[in-house]
Amino acid sequence: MVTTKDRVLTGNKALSEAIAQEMERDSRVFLLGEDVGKYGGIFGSAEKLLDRFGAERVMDTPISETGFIGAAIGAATEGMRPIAELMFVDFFGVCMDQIYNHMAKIHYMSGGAVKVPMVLMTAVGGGYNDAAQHSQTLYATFAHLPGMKVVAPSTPYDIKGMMISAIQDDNPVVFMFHKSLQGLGWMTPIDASQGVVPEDPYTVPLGKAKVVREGRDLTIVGIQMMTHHALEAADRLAKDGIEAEVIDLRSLVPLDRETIIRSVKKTHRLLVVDEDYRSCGMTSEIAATVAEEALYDLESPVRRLAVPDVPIPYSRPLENRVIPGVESIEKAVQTMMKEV
Amino acid sequence: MVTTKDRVLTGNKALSEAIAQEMERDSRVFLLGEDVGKYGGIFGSAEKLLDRFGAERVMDTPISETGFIGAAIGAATEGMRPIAELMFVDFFGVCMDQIYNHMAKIHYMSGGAVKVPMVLMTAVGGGYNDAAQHSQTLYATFAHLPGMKVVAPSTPYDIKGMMISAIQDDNPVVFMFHKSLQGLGWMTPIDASQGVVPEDPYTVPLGKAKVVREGRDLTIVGIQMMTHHALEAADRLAKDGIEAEVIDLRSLVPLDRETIIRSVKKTHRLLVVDEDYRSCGMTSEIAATVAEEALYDLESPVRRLAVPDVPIPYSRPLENRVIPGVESIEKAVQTMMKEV
Amino acid sequence: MSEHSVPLERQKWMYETMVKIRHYEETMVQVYTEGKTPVFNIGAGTVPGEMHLASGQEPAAVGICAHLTPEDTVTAPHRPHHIAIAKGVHLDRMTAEIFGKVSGLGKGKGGHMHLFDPGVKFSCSGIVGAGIPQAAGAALACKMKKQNQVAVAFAGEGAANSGAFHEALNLAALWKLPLILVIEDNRYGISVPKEVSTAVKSNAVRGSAYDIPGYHVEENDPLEMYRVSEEAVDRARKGKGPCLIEIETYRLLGHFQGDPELYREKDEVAGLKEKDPIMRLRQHLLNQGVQSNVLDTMETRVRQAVDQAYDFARDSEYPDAEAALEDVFAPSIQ
Amino acid sequence: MSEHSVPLERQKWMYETMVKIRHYEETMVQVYTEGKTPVFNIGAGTVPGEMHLASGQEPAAVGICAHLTPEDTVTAPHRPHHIAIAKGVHLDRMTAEIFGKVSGLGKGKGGHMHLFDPGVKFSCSGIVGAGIPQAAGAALACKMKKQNQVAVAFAGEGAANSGAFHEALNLAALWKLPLILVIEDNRYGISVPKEVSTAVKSNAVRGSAYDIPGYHVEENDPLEMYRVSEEAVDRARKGKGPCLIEIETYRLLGHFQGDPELYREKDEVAGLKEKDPIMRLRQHLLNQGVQSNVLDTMETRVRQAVDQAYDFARDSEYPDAEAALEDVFAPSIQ
Ligand SMILES: Cc1ncc(C[n+]2csc(CCOP(=O)(O)OP(=O)(O)O)c2C)c(N)n1
Ligand SMILES: Cc1ncc(C[n+]2csc(CCOP(=O)(O)OP(=O)(O)O)c2C)c(N)n1
Ligand SMILES: [Mg+2]
Ligand SMILES: [Mg+2]
Repeated sequence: MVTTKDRVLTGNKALSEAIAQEMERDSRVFLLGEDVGKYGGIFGSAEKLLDRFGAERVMDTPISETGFIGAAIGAATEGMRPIAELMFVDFFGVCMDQIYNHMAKIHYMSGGAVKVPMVLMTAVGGGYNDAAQHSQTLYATFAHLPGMKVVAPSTPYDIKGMMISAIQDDNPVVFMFHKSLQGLGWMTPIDASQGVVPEDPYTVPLGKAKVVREGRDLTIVGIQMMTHHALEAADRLAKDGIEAEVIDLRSLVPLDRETIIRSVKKTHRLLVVDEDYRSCGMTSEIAATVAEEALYDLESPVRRLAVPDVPIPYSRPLENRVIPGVESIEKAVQTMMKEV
Repeated sequence: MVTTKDRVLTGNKALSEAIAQEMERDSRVFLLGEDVGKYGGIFGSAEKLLDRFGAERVMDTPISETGFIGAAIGAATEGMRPIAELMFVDFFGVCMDQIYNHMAKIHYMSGGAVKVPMVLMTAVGGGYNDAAQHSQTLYATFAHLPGMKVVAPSTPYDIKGMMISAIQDDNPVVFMFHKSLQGLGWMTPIDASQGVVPEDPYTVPLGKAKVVREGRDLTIVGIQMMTHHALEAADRLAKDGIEAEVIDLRSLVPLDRETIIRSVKKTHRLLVVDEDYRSCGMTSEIAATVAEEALYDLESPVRRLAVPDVPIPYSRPLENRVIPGVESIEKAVQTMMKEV
Repeated sequence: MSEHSVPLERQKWMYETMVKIRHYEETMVQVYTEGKTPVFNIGAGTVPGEMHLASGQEPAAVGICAHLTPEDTVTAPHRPHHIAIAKGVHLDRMTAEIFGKVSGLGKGKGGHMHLFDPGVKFSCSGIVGAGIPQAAGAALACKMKKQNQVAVAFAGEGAANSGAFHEALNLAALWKLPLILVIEDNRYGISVPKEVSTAVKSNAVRGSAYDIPGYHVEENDPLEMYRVSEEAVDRARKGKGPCLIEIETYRLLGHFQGDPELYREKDEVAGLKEKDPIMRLRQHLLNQGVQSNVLDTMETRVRQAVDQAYDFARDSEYPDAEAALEDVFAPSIQ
Repeated sequence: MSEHSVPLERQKWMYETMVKIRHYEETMVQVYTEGKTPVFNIGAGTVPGEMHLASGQEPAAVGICAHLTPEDTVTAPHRPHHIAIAKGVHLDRMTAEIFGKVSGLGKGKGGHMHLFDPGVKFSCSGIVGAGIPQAAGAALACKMKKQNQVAVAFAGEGAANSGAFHEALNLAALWKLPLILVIEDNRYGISVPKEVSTAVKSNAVRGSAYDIPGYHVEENDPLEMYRVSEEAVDRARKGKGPCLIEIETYRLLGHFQGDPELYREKDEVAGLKEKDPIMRLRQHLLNQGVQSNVLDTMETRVRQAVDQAYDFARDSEYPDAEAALEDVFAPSIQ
């Protein structure tokens, strides 16, 4: 229950507050990326940080993702704690070598001798018709490759707490924030983009999923926006007497398999909903995990909803067709409940 | 049975012969990449092609993967049929944007108006202690992203036939050849790197898996080297009375789900073996597919063998620990057969 | 504005095309707000998604496209309309694409940043710098086919700091490809001014890193752009290899529609408007004795063409949702 | 060989270090063949995997490392030994790493292309060009910490055509970072000669694309490398920003061990050996009156150090297989 004393923040304000508090606490923390200065980050991740910390610690960069992410790695190995923003995750292809071959592997290749304490922060998600090169989530592209933690929080509370954890973590953390959950003035306003956020710094552990709705009939695992859609679908389904348990995955790496398996052992049915591509995605990994570890607990086949292995199309009816939504979740559950 | 009339070729000779025959047939086909000229490709993919076709059609490039793969895309959309070699798949990170956002999506984004008929050929695989940045397969990194066909043949016969199909395909095809299966003079000699290859051009369809050993007790799905390890393990297991059916996946996209499911419906057990990382990999996708489509046919939990989400370590005992081999497959099957 | 050697007919074409582009972009400003008031919501309305307009940048596009044929290739970045129009992209189908309609160039799959018109060899993309190597590849194809076509890549001054710029120019220079890189220096990459992103004043000097000519066009001058482009295209067609042209141009609108533009002074744009290249070229044409009614007729004509394109787009149908699953792969047989 | 202003002590250090490097690499040639005869098999023997040796390229490494302290950062590419040795990397642990032993710098996880010695701020990697932005980041850290350390990135001439080169130099110039990029022009990127990969004769000219100095060192001259580096390092320490140095150097061996070297004439290497910089510097020292027995003593000393490192590596244990699963993540709390 939200009391009058509770502060309600948007996702972006929770995020920039986390960064500000960590920059305050630790002079080694700094931020670099395109348009993080005066603009405050295209998706508001760096709101007001330039004014507060100056251009030496809030650095606008050229459009040189390999250059500045590589520089963040170099600075991190020298004891700084950079946060680099990759404006859209869709741009990973121009700088993935630095990310996956260096940021993620240096600690291992050095036998633990070198640490790379940095955060790679990036915006994910579609739903506003930004087409094939600006609408992806690419969760599994990162989760497939070892050596980096990958998180995808879905509430302002978790955004703040997980960003603080990410900055304090001695490992590289890919922090994916969902555009629609930033609560920006120029996007569709949704309730989920606002939430109670304590002012004092706090951490939320990386690597823990969260049961956000209890239920007995099936388990729906969601990620970021899909969690919110799943919750809405669950409310609708409850009217038909179907009680879905909804898990907010929150962390892709490490993956909290226990929470998922515990839930499936209780509900005996699993639907995984993902805004990323279907093949070799998080839905595959979670379904596979259950097929390995809780096969005999399943009362119906595992089901997955995800982008059906097509690029994200531009036009509204087309995009709506490929990104899972409340309706498609509801329908999938109804079908599942009839399967034995 | 190999008769004296049959020609036996190594993988690399089958590959370069396929390219040569297509270059002969179609003047639009050309090859570009690092060291494909005088060197003939570091892994022999372009053996003798420079002498035969000259430097205008067999082009050494600078170390500019974004540059020359982007150029291949531009040439392909103008009606040429380039084959670009990315020397090691591990280098994808410096050029992935061109690959996944352009090569793979232009056809879709143009509503089918533009075709990108090109082959991106690349070497995959470890096992010779080349460490974290030169030993990966990254199958799922490509298979996760829509718009490109991705193939990984395991015999000289399929290498030739699938390369010819890839060149003739009007879509971008990522052609992954496994270093150990090229039959190069400076790698561990293995039987699997040689095979009968007809001289006349022929095609092997992209998108079809192949049952390479029939069996009744369980299905092992392998990819490239892992198929050969699976076959060897199957021979050993047969001595204990366990008859494994072995499927050579061959094509990652399109994925031949039917062949896998048909086999699992027969054997009721599934082990997937992959040289790529485990999480969100091909093992996940195949396991998930079976959990969706053949759940009730399973008599024991699905099992997966893959690189356990660590970078590939250098030292021999370490690398052997993380890449699946004959022994680990044998052991996994034995454990599975005891599970009910 | 110098005037040496630009044929009057070409001046008129440039003028007409610039007016067309400007009217196209100004109409888009309006259309884009449809369904986005009173509250701006990027995903709502007639045209959703990001919208990067090029009002003010017309000279870069017309000055070089005046030398191109439909057989020459052009790649454009995320801010593509002016270039597309100057290159002769099918205006109705382009607009329909931007509206997300099935009659669009990409059947509604691409959208404003992904316009492909193979009929005039035009394409664009949303990834900064990515079109440069692709244009180099088109130039390579021209060279291999032994035809005298050229390829032109457009990019913003921000893109000149991307790895793709460097790799593609080195390739093009090495292989003597008929490639011209046009850098539209509109002073900003989103909010970041050039001096915060670029270690040199003019990217023209970067030509020397590839031993190719680097031209610099000042003051958003379409006639100067024409002249420099003539030399550049001519060199390329004659097999003398690539070059780069940087033109000082101006972005009259925000980076995208909805940009609060807090990073620049309000009067900056007012100052730019006074130097509007369209007004300047109109005056220049009048000075050369062209009758104002001739110009008026041209204006009317292109305005009609633009309005018709918007009508076409508006009247077209949305694609069927299931079409989203098509066109991932072409039928396999070549 | 010009001689102005290189202190004799530094000359001796360079000589000693070059001898050490050469002996290290020549020993490696032998060790690498252990277990690979009669049939060469890259994955077999005492030291498996690729092996990129730097015999002949010593001047690049010693000429600049002579000006560095352990607090200055160096990143090296896939051909790292000469640089590592000049930078003072722990030789025993480096060799053990190359042998894949648990006493190695990376406990056997990294190998020859992935040597990390944080004690002297040295690292290297197997991806061409990748170390340049990382060195820029180290230089940024120096600047932010307001210390006067510098960072040096080494790269081959082939790497100068990678996007990373361009992006990192622009960043470094823009931010005035204390970064020096040393380009070792050994004429080849594997089999591809410089003129087939690079549109300009000397990468020194590419400095102008970032408005930074570009120095060119001819003829693999360690003393000239020393002098140029002195200026470069001095500028960087004083906050005057980055620069690049290209040195003409020679690769006496193949790209990697086992390279058939069919792409170069047999007598090319013979010619290079006649210009051996170690011999030349030795002669130069003798000319300056250094006694040959002094040089002999130095040689003996470094040979012993090298031999000891190989013994250490040989005598060390392989890691336990299960260790492969460790060190993916550090304990989380900072
Ligand atoms: C690789 C990449 N990085 C970042 C972006 C986000 N982005 C889109 S446009 C833009 C600014 C481009 O500036 P410039 O090249 O000068 O072109 P302009 O917008 O001024 O026309 C940025 C940073 C992108 N699309 N691609
Ligand atoms: C991004 C990338 N592309 C290609 C390679 C393969 N490769 C390794 S070394 C090398 C040649 C490098 O040439 P140069 O930079 O001149 O260094 P040298 O080997 O001559 O010391 C190539 C192409 C790589 N490691 N990384
Ligand atoms: Mg700009
Ligand atoms: Mg070289």
